[in-house]
Amino acid sequence: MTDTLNKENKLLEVLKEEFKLLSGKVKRSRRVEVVIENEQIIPILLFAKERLNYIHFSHMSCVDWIEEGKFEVIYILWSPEEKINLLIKTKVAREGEDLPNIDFIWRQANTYEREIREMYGLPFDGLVGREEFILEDWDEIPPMRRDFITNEYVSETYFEREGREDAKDVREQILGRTDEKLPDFAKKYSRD
Amino acid sequence: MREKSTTLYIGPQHPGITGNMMVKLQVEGDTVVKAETHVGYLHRGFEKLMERRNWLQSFTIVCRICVPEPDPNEENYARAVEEIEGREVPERAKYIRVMTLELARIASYLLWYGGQAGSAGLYTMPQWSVGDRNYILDLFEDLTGGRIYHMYIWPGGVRRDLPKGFKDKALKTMDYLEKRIDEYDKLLFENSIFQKRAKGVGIIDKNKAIEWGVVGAPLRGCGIKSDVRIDDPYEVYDKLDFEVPAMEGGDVWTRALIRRFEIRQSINIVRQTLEKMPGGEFYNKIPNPMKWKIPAGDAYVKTESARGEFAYYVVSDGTNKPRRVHVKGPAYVHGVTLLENLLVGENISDVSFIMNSLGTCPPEIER
Amino acid sequence: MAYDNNSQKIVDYIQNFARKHSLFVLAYGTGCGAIEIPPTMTSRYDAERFGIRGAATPRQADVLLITGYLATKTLKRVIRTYEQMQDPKYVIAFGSCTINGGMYWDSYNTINMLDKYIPVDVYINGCMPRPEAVISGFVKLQDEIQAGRADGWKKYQDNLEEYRANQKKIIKNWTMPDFNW
Amino acid sequence: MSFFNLKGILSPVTALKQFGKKPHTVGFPEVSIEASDRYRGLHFNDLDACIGCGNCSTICMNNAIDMIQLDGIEGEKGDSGLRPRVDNGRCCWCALCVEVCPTGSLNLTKEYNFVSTDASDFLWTPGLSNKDKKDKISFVSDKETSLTEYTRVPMRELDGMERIKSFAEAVLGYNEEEARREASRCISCSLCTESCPDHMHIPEYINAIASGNDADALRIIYDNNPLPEMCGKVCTRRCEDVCAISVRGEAVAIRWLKRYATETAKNADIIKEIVNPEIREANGLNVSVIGAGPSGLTVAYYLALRGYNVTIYEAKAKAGGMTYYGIPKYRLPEESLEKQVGYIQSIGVKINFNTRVGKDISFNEIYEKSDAVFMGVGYEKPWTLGITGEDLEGSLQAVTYLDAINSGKEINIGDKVAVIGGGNVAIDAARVARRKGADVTIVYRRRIEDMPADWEEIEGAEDEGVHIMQQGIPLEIVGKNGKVTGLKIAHAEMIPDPNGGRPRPKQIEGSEEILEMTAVIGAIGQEGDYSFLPEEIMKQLKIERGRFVVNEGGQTNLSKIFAGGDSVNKTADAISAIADGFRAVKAIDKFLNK
Amino acid sequence: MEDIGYKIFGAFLTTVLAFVVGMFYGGFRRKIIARIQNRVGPPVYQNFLDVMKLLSKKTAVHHGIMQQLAPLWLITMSIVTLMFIPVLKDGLFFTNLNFSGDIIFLLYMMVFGSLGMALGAGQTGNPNSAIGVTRGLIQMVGFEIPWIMALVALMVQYKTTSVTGLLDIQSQSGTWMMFSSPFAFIAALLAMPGMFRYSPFDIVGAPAELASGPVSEFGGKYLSLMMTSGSIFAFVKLTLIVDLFLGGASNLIELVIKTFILYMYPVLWGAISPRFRTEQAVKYFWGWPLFFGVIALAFATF
Repeated sequence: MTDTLNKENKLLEVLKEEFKLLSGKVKRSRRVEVVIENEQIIPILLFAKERLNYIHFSHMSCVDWIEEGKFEVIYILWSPEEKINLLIKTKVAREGEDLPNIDFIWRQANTYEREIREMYGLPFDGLVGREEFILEDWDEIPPMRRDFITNEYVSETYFEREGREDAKDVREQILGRTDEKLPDFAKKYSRD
Repeated sequence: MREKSTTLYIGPQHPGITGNMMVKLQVEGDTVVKAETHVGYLHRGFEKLMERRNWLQSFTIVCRICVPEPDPNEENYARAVEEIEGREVPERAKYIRVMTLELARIASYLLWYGGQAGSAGLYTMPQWSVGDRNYILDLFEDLTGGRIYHMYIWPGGVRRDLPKGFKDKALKTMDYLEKRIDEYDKLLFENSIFQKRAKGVGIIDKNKAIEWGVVGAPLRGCGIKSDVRIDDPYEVYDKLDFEVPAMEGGDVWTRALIRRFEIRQSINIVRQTLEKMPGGEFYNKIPNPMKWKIPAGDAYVKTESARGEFAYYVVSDGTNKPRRVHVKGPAYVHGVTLLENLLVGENISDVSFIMNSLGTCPPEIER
Repeated sequence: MAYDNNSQKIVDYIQNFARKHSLFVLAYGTGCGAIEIPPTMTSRYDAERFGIRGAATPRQADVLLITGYLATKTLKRVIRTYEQMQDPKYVIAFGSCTINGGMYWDSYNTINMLDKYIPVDVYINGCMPRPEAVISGFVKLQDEIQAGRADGWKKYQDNLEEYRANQKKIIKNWTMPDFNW
Repeated sequence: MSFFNLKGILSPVTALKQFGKKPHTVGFPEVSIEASDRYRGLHFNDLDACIGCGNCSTICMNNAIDMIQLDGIEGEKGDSGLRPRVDNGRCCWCALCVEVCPTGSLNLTKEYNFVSTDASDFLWTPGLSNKDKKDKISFVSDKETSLTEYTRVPMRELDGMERIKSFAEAVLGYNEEEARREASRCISCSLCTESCPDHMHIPEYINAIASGNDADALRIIYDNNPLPEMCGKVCTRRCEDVCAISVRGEAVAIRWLKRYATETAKNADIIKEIVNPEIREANGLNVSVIGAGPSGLTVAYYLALRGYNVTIYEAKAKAGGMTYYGIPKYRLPEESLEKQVGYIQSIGVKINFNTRVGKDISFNEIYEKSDAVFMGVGYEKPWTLGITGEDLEGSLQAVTYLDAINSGKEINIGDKVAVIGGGNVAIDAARVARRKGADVTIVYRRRIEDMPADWEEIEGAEDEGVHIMQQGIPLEIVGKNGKVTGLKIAHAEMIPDPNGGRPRPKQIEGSEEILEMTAVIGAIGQEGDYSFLPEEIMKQLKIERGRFVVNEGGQTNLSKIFAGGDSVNKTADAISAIADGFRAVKAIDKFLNK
Repeated sequence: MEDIGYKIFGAFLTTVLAFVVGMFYGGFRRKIIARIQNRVGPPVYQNFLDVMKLLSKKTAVHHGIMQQLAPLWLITMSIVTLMFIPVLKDGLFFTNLNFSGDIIFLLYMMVFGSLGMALGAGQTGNPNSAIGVTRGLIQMVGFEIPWIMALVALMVQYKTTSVTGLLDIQSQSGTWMMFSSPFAFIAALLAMPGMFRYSPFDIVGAPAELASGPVSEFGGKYLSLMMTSGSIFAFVKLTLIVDLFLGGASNLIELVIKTFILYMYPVLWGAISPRFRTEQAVKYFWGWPLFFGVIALAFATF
């Protein structure tokens, strides 16, 4: 397989030479992943677009790693010539930090950034555009953050049709019949 | 004509809108001077919901992201999960998947025929093509048990094998459709009024198209041969014989021609898959779904849907639930930045027309 | 209203007969169930033979189809649309989502019970309902109209306060004009 | 654009010929298309086949399925008595509930028309509300397509011929990967827990194993079973009989999983470190336990945890009772038991070995100095066959034989041995004799499928070359010079029981034959030996059919005396003994802390 | 006195006839298009039900007096126009009020209704209505020019400004005007679909573009009046063309056959055509129809 990953490895080398990558790997054919500090986002995107001809901005995504207190933002580029998807990942603190706006490089990035700003509350420096993109009159914490618990919000906001209160849990039903107690530490392994 | 600028809302309740969205237009006379896409009317928070559902439960929800053509979603999701987990898919399943995808493409194009002609006021076309689309849906029903939401392609393969007599029925339907598409051609593509309407409208600049994020038929309609099926082959597309068209023009008419060509190609691919389909297993069984964990990792997978490149970015943190599933439909770019830019300078008669030719599908913008 | 008068009965019968056989459906695809509306309306299932046809604007429409889940943003528009429609008007709710939230029961952006916000005359079950089921739903609505039971619009007038309270609970920025009859 | 596009005007006109065609519109409602054979319509549940495992309810991400009590459906072992009710206001017809239904009772039908003006109609019970729709079933899940894994991960064993060479443990146990895989088959329905006499927290510990947390599994297991490794190896596992998966496939290997979890702790110290039990402050109450069998050890362990001062009096040199002396070492190695007993001792239980009550110490002495006495004395005394020739040399009882072998003594049985009986003890004796080099035949009155022994044991015995003679009735042990030389048997035929019970063997006239044997081992049961009890206690204690009469807490009619194990229950297996012990613990605790 | 009685009764009968025929034509149109579209279609009396239902609806829209008057205006104009068209060549009831110069009057009246509608729609404040009205006026300018040219050609050629006059000429000569002045007929025929506003000239109501254009804000009783007026007006237009070019009709059956055949022409064209854009429609009308109009005029003059 190593022979067939030539162009992918070459791309990785070029990027390694040019930038201080935190890490980088060839995920599989046509997928190369690099991780980079967020100060270098604009340089690497410009480099990829202007010099390496990664002119198609495929995707931009955000993952909430709440345990680390970080958002991971992923920029995915595509080269129509090399036919490689380049995934550029960077991490940014959940609170207090922001990312540079890149919609001057690709105008459609504006849409992604607006969505991430709205759904994660991650600000982009210099982003222009309507604040409300998908939601309307939203005054909770941004919904895609993992600390937003959607079912709790739902149970206090919306109605639930009555008539289902008589539902029984199989485990409890059987426990009740056997007159046995489940220790607390075991409960997390019961099915929910 | 009045030169005063009027604000015109196309949608959300509007017969001309594709789905449930809104385009806010600034109009001078009949000409659009500014367009703004407003979405969020269909936002269900799929990606949030998937955080709460395990890997298999999420499989039933992804197809709901795009109604006209749910299968690319299922296929993408399944393939992403398989890629992270390293699960093998039997060859037969791959063929069945390709067949399903192509049937879905045909169904979607038939719906597009209706939408494109309907937005131009030719109401006979939707009656025909959407009516004939039911025959594809019948095939889906036989195959998957559902007309619209198939929930058929799942991680590890497909859910059920082909039913008895499916091949004959499918081939017969394909023959019928091919005949019908000739009739559609006469009604729609040879129609001088349609040609007048479609030519020179909604032109995408070829030089900027890739950079603007245009994908799928609109990009091929700019003369750029780009198709995930050949650029980043998945399933068994590399073993099938089909052509990807590319035509210069960039207007609604070229896009329509591309689709007209592709629907025939799809019929051809369906026939090929039915012929070449190997025997054997159709499903590499997953473990008990409630306890099925996927090792940590991420995958970016793409499918060529009828509207263009459909991509999934899936992240697993090693638990039985996805960390993040990010869906990018072609309409995400087509429906917002591209549409907003394309509409400027067009006649308001063509707003819905252009929207249909781009395949704007709001549920995949807001998910 | 008192229906002791025979002539009133006849008038009602004729009215209901006409209402029953002429249902203008507002072209508003509020949710994913809208994908089965084109097949229902087109040649294979041809809803027009039951007198069902599309209407472009709420003023002309009799039937509002809530095709599945309603995002809160759409709910606002749906209420506005519903109030713009002329009495008598009917609401047909599609799919599980309108009954008890369906598969989006835990989504922060979709309502769960449609009948808390606008009155519903007929529910069609399914996710999504097949065209046959949709037609059955219409037929059921026709029966209800003939029997004079499809009176959701009256319920809305009578219980406006309650509906309003529920609606305002979801729609934080209430900028709509008040309902005038 | 041409100046005058004639084709463009005329081509569409061809569309008008459609006017003459018959419309393809589907009639309504007279002619409606039948939904496809796989259509996912409304649910149908076969209420009789359903066991109420609730797996459908668990998989449903829409919370559409509730388990509810229905009139006329009572719970029993292997059936929770609950049945699914579907909220069609939630259902999305994904049919995952069908795919995971272990019994295949839940299906979808071709019915899809469900229209109502009342939203509350959509809460309905499949199978009850649509009783007549059974023939409309369309979307089903057979064993191939079901997401339930019906085949268990095979247990690696020594080869049969290899096994008989030594007393090495025959079953090798799961490795980690196998255990995770097997544990992940479990659907956590918890039907098994009711069937387990001890009501162990089976789904919880299996889930812990499946999620890779063996330590938690061990803690959960130790919550109500102090001898889990023993159970993991030799339990009669009624749990597996009622496993939801066993309806259509092989039950989850609950026993092997327990064994896996317990074997992760290599010695008593590690067990203590993992389980890390909370030992309450000593409360100054003394409890004496007679017999260090499973029930006795259970009582001792849990009472010790609760701060009691517990002393066990054991007549033999090793703890474990029947599990030590009655079970051959290839099934339950000595080290395993010692590890578990060592752990029990390590938390403060005192065991006086080689102290036979009634001989080395009087019952009254114990009775006087204790606040409560627990008797887990078991069934020591074997039943004899009751046929002539039993006094011959070479005619012995299985329990005696096993006891001797397990105590390290040798008994000469020659090279042709007949074992009479069909229970586990018989198989054990046969397999031990096989390991001692004898050619063994098991003689059983009924057919193999009627044998009460575990099928795995029977298979194992067959693998090892034990012959099983079914429908053979022993008539007489034939001997010469005071030694056994043969066994006279008669063949039998099975006649159905007119009362509906299991078929009974009936001797075929004239089918008698004499099998040449050097030894005959009887294994038809045991009884208790209560000679250690003083007479006045014997008089007062209620004993029926050789068993102590106790209340649900194991308390006899003498309030200070509790009893459990084989001498109380009828099931006569280790797990029941542990269950008795566990119940007695609670009762003693309550009794002494009024 | 008797004469007046006949006239009034005749006017009433004509209105009823126009209404019934127009409605049934609408029903047939829906049915025929449905069959072309491979489906069954609604019953032919569907339009009656629609109107009845709309009448039974409550109306709670108030945008202003003009909006409420517009439908009335529309139906009044339709009936007034109808009154001046001889439905049958001769006979007791259906000859109606005609006078010399009534063609010019008719040309005027036919535009008048739309203007009232335009005012009413303009008042609703709905931008779709406003744009629809604009489009309607532009389109009207489009088709009126060839149409007027065709009529002027007739008037010039036969030196009469009365429909009755033209009818008389046709029955005297025994040839229909469509043969005797073919260019005028072609011009009128090409312009006619514009009057019916079926595809490809449904740019006023164009659902996919303007919701339903001017009628966006009209529902219930207003809409029923509009539908009624539309039906009557369709009958008016058909009868007028039959009178002008197809030699009129001497009995009702002949009338129905002629008008129905004529009616099929815009209907069928509509079934297979997408919609023009506004400027394309105008371009169309000012192309071949205008060309034939000019020829007809030249033909008539010289």
